[in-house]
Amino acid sequence: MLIFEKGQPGRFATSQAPKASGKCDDIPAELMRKTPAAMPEVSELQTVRHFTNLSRKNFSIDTQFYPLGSCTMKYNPRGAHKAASLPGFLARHPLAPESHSQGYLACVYELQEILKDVTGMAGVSLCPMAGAQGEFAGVAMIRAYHEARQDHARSEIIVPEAAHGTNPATAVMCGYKVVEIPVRTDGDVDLEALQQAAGPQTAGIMMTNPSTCGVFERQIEDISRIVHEAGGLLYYDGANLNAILGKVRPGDMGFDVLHMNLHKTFATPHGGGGPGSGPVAVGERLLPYLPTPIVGRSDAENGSRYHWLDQDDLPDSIGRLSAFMGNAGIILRAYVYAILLGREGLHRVGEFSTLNANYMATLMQQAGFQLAYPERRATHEFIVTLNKQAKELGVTAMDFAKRLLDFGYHAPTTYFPLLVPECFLIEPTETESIDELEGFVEAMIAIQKEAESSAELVKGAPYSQPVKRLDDVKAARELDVAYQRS
Amino acid sequence: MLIFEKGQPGRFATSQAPKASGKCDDIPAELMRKTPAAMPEVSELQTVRHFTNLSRKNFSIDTQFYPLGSCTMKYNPRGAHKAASLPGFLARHPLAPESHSQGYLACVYELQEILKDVTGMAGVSLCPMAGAQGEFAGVAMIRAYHEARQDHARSEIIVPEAAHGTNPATAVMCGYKVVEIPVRTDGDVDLEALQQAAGPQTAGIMMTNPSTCGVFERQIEDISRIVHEAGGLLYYDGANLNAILGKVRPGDMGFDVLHMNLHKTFATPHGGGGPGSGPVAVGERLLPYLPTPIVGRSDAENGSRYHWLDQDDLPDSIGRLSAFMGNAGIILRAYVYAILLGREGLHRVGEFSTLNANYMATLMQQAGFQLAYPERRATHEFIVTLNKQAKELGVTAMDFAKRLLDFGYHAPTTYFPLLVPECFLIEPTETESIDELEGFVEAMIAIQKEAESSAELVKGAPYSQPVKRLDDVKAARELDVAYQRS
Amino acid sequence: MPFIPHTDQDIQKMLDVIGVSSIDDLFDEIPKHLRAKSLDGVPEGRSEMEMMQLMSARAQQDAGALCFIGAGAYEHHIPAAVWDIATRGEFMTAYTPYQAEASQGTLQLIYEYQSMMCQLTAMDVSNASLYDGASGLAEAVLMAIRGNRKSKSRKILTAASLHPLYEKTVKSIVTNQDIQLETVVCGDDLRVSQDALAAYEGQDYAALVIPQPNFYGALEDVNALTDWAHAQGMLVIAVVNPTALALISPPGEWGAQGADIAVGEGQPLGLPLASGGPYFGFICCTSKLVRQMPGRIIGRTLDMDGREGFTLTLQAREQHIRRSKATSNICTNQGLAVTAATVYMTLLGFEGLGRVARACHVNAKKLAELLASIEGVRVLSDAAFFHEFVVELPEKADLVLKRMAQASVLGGIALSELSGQANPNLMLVCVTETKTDDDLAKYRDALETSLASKGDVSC
Amino acid sequence: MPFIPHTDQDIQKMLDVIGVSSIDDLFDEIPKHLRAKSLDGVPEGRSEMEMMQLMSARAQQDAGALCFIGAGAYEHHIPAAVWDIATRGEFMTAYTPYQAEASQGTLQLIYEYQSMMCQLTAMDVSNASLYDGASGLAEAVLMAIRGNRKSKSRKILTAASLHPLYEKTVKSIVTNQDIQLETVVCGDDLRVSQDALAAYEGQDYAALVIPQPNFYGALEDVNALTDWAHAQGMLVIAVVNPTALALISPPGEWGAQGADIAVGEGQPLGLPLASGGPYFGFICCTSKLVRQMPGRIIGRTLDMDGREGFTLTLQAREQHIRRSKATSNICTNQGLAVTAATVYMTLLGFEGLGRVARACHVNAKKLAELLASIEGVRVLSDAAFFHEFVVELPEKADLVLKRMAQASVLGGIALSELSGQANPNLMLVCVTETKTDDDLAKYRDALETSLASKGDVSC
Ligand SMILES: Cc1ncc(COP(=O)(O)O)c(C=O)c1O
Ligand SMILES: Cc1ncc(COP(=O)(O)O)c(C=O)c1O
Repeated sequence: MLIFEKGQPGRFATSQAPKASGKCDDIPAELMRKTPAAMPEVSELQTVRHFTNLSRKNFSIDTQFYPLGSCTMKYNPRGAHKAASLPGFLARHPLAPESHSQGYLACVYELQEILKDVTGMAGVSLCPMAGAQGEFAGVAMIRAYHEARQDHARSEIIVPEAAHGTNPATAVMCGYKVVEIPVRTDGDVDLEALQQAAGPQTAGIMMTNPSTCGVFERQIEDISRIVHEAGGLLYYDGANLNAILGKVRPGDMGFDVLHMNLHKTFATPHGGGGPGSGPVAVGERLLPYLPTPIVGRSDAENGSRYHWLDQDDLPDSIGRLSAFMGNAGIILRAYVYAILLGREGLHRVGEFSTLNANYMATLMQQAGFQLAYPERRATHEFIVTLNKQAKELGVTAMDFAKRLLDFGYHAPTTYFPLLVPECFLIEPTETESIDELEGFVEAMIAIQKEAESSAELVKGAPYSQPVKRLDDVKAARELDVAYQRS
Repeated sequence: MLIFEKGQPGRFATSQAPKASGKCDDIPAELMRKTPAAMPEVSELQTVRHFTNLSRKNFSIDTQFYPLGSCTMKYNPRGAHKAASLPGFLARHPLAPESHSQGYLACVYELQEILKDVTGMAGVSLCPMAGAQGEFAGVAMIRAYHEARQDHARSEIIVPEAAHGTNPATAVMCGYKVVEIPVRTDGDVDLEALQQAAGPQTAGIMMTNPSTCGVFERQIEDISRIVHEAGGLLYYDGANLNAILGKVRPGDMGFDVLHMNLHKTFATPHGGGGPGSGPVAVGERLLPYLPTPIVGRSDAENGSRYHWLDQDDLPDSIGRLSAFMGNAGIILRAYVYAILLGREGLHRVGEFSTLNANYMATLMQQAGFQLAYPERRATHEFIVTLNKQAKELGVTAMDFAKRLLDFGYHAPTTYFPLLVPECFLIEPTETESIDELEGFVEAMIAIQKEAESSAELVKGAPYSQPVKRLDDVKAARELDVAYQRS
Repeated sequence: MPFIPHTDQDIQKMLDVIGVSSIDDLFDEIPKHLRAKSLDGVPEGRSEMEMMQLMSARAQQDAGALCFIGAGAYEHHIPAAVWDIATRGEFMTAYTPYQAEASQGTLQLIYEYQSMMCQLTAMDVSNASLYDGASGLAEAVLMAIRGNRKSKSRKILTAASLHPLYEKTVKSIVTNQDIQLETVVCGDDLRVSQDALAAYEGQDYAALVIPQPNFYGALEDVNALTDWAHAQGMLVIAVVNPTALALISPPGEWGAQGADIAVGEGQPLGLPLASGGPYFGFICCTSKLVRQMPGRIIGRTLDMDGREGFTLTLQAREQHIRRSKATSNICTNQGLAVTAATVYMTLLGFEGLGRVARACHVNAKKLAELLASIEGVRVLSDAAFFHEFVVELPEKADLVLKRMAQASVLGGIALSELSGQANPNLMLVCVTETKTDDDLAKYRDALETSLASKGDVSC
Repeated sequence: MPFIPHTDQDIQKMLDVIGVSSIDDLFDEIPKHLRAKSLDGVPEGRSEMEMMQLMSARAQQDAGALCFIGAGAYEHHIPAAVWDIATRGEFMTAYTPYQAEASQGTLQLIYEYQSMMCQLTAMDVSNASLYDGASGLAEAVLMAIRGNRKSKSRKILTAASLHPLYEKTVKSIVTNQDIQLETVVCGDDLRVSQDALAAYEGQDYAALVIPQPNFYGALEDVNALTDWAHAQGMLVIAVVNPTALALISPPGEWGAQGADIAVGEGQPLGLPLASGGPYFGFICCTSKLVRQMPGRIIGRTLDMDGREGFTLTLQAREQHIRRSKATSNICTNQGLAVTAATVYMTLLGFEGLGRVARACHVNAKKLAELLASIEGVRVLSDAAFFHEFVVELPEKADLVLKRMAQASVLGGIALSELSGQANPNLMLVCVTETKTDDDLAKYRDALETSLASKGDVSC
């Protein structure tokens, strides 16, 4: 039942509003609201009960193993949430004077420094509010760089076909044409195709490494050479940084600019879809273009002071990406995560996420599942293709995914990357224990058996959720996206 | 699966402990622990996931209507929890000097004053940590009073048979003999029996009003007279204060001493079994005996200051009931609740809890259910007897209770009070809306139909819970009360 | 190892199964010389206790002042229930509801959120959120460019009374697609000048951007502006404060036809100031424009048994399906902030929101009157305002504000710092329902004292 | 109406159905003259916002000092996850698990709690909690009186090193049943004097109460004491600090047979100091005594389908079944506190608890050494101590402590204030793992300064 269908006219949580106060008759009548909005009319208890019960209809990291590939659904330390929720942080106005901001600014500054070190880059801006906005900032900086050099002919961004959808979408938002290049059957980029695609029209290439195929792009140095020789820059989509954190640095691989998904690699909760944070890091060449504001430090006798660096300080900046400074609270959480792990802990992130993925991949393979890149090492994630099951048993990746829910596991990412048919992109993350990994594989084996003996059972799944499979076609055709009070 | 059965030897949430630190070899070896305790060995994520999932197996006010009679399961304002959890309150040591306690002491003092006014009594001590400890304090004060007057012959406490089990148990803990007197079929106490029971051996009577029969004891003034004439004192079990809050005051009814259940009437969460808080309030006669510590105020030019009153200030006090001062955090929550509602809001508690109960009682009666006291007004709760259903259909109150769970309602209190067979004691509380009340009655009607057409269905309930009916006999016979690592 | 559960036995077992002798072997596809050295720039790990000690001290540094700054982020009372619920693990640690059946909680909540935003703005459709108000406006501009069938223009007209940081943000984002913003100047009443507007009569712009209340807190004559724009074939993009909408006319009812797109900053709906985020941008539009909408949209549908349920819909607008042809590149949005806002709006209802709005307005008027009584201080509020107003001081606003800050009153912002305002003596002040009469008196005192003690401050 | 959802229509409909014309009619069985007047002693209602403003100010008044007070309540790091989980609505707003099938969460948790406490104390059985450590000891005394088959005595022997507030609490509770406490004095090492004990040889007492660590922080020779008591036919009641049990010998392993009952304050296991509560009392015993156990006990059993489940068991000990013959009157216990403690113990495990205990001990020793280096200050720690120790000052402890408090260091408690200690110059100091080396240095400085600036303080 919708919250709108509960309650009675006139009901609301009276404790939460000021008592009816003075007149507002100084506002001209024609600017006043005439028709009341048909908002919910419920009590505080009804509100709490409704949303508590709604929450119970969700899978989440806190309740289930959630191996959603490319999403890094790892444990979100509760301490990070607590620290970021300290009253002093919550009450700080984004435009508060620097005299009343030193605590917050210190955290921001230090996170900038940590991210520089972790990525091997020269500068960082924490402004972007998610990965996609980080991509936008990165490609906009590439554009600004070329334009500053009067290199106006560069109109294309190269993107491997395995790329996440945000990559091509971003290139277009920055005014570029997208040129897709194929990926070979071993998961690495087709170098010849790249060589052909690269040229004086090339502004740059957007890559993920490890790629969304779950393998490390071994030719990264060649790619770097080819694109740089063509005069383009290399953009690193850091969504998969978890795989290599502390092991390889994008800057050392030759990338000129990258974004990180703090909500993935730095373990801030995904919140049912967000918020995230997508800082960008750049090499020397792109330093002048970083989005603002950034935090600077000046060291004086009586200690360090932190201050904002704005458009005045960075006149060539691509500018602002939000009214204030991005998702400050997520930045705090990421900072806390980084200082909890420290240099020795960050190293282990890449190691153990890789160990977990390779262990699972091995178990899956031993159980007879087909890996998409069986001859390759898994990185922090790996791909299983259920193409055989789909063809021979009529049981698709979608069916396996839904049936997994009945076994208490969230499904991996399905049907992405697009180039592998009937695929599962499985990312266990380093915070899951061996017990969970084995439990998941056992569930897959059990479902495989069901698929062989009673395919219909699997195709009808899930059975244990609040609803059965939903009619997506109806949802799109008979669009119902807002409740209408009748 | 038990938390002990998850995990692996050596695993724990490393972020939560100090790094391994210095030696402790100054402690004699024979005092050191030799065998490690077999505690859980899990990660932080496993801990969070285990207990989050455990919580999801509970019914609660936040998720369901929970009309447990005599328990006042009403909405627990989240604001009260937030205020009591302010860092300044959480960090205060119970023995902190008064210079660092004025904020906390002010709240305690003001709650004492509010409770005095609400009960019509002369003094309050917030020490008792639950209703039963409040009863203990109250009866101990009665005893102290008689002893101070050298009235040593008084060895009995009178208790109506409808009384809560804590009443007779408390009397015994205070060294008294319990004399039970019957309740008439109209729910009021049998006055003649009382007259006979009362005498020079009577220390006092313990009463709940409204009684646990869900009716207001109309003869309260006669009872007061009879007991007082016999030289006894009147103890008011305030567990049902919610019914009359702001409408009738125990002090005005003739009671000499009472306890309140702050976790009920003052809406602090019940926490799966506690903590509660059971302050005692007394008339003039018992003032010297209040348990310590209490908070006093001294008014000076530069404002009021609050201070502790301890055994030194109250030499005849029955003493301490806990190492410090009771459940401080619950006291804060109750204080917040009281100031949120204020004088106008406290009045309404009694009114609307009574309105809700009477509405439900009427609906139930109209639907053909048998009220235990059909000729009486319901108070904040009322009793339905399912004796007919038990006899004619073989479907007991227990069966109805279990089946209600399948309908998404927590069962009312069952089989209490003991004098009404197959009874449901139903207390909706004032914070539930008409929608919930009607939904519950509809569920009862539906179950009644099931009982008539397919009794076995009802007797097999519940079906929707994590477990079916549990074997209590086995639990007691083959006692398994702690996990043994095998 | 913090948050990594592996015991030595676990590791050995896993390596054995994989068939390698060390974890490092798993990285053997990576060229050796690319391997990272130790991360010297990162401090040593801390326990949660040590971390909390550090963070508490930092948070304490910034705490304690009375804040009258608004300018796009507003201090409101946030009911305790709001974040208690939003931070339940099931909401906080889930992700985008890709598996609808296992995400009905999030999905239904967003559907309810969309419904509430449609009600509040009187528009037909809402999405599931954008990053913030400013970037939301950029998306609205892109929508308008794509969606205005009558115009091929890549130009947008905006009021000079638009929040300057919104204008900057929109520019950083849309100029990459060769879209230009032009600005209609304001009159002395700090609202769009009708005269200036007349100059644009008959020109081709895709849309007119109307802020309400505007950056200076003043209420624009939205009906006239909307009708004017529609007459020119422009779409109307309303930039609104959601709290104010419980009091003043919603975009869907502006002028004869209503605005076409409504966007704004969702922060006032239950989100803490929190240094600027996470907030969320809301965006609503007419049904006509739904296919131009960026970001996620939740639809109501039925399951195989005919039971009601919720799912992502119209995904063909989105990057994960349409890639380079998507309406936007947005993927992760501001889900948890929306969760909080939905609980907030539910608790308050329309009546409660209206009370908040009226209390803000009444409080702001009170302070304006108090300040006007100080010699040399002038309140520039010819037009009606909501909860913010502009004050002219007898000296430079930034200096006055610095002195007030030393007395723990953050009195507002100096307009010259944020916007191109030439007059350095102007400041923008905000008052919400959180301020008591004592607080207002304290403000007045601090200002008076600050004005009395002329002279610079160091900091 | 705060928290009351009734609209006027709701009320009218309900009154119509009931058949009365006003709510007041529902109170017509109550004699008119008994009706309450208005509650003048209660302030007017506040909104949640106003309430939070008041309470924040009050909380702030008490905040900010560095605290070295122990004496039964100990500051430890509490992992953020502990209360995040414990305050989930499903735990916090449920009640006693009377409907087992709908309360498996609480029930399994308590079973796990019982198991952990049995492990930690090395005892057989634990209940689901008592109010606090002190009242828990009173229940233990009553258990011992009932449970000692060899003795008919209503007397109990306790160590003078027992926490004085525990002794007082026990007395308030058990003397009503004509039970007497007698005290064995301490030696110079602040532990039970073996000589004094010898005097009780051969006398009839139901039990001996042994605190470990004792009130002064010192470690008693528990093995010898236990064996002695058992030889006399007394039961042994251990009063223990649960944190310490990760380091020192658990009651179940004291002497040849182990203690019979172990009780203590659960607060160190994840509960904030919070002005003294809610905390919880834990109580464990040997299987022999299980039927004397007060309060709830959860048992593991099977359901109709043979699935494992949890339920209240041995209820025939409890007041709601046995009424006047119950083992105690306890009903509501400290459920939520136990929930938090269970999460705490799970996170730390035995290894983590041990590290906490060792860090406390090491820190305490450090401070003791620092203080011993101040002239005129003497640390009275002949015996090994855990994380508390007694210091003799060159002047009255309460004055010194007041001066330290003014410098925001709460340095401990003056022994003369709490116990009958005749020497007014003694204070009891506690150091836990929460204190950094800086904190310890700050303590030393504050003490030194305080001693230097003799003279009274007003407050
Ligand atoms: C490979 C890849 N790139 C980019 C993104 C976009 O990041 P965000 O969702 O934070 O915008 C994602 C995340 O979904 C991703 O997996
Ligand atoms: C009538 C009555 N009296 C006394 C009590 C005991 O209160 P508590 O559980 O707080 O000890 C209760 C509560 O269960 C009760 O309902």
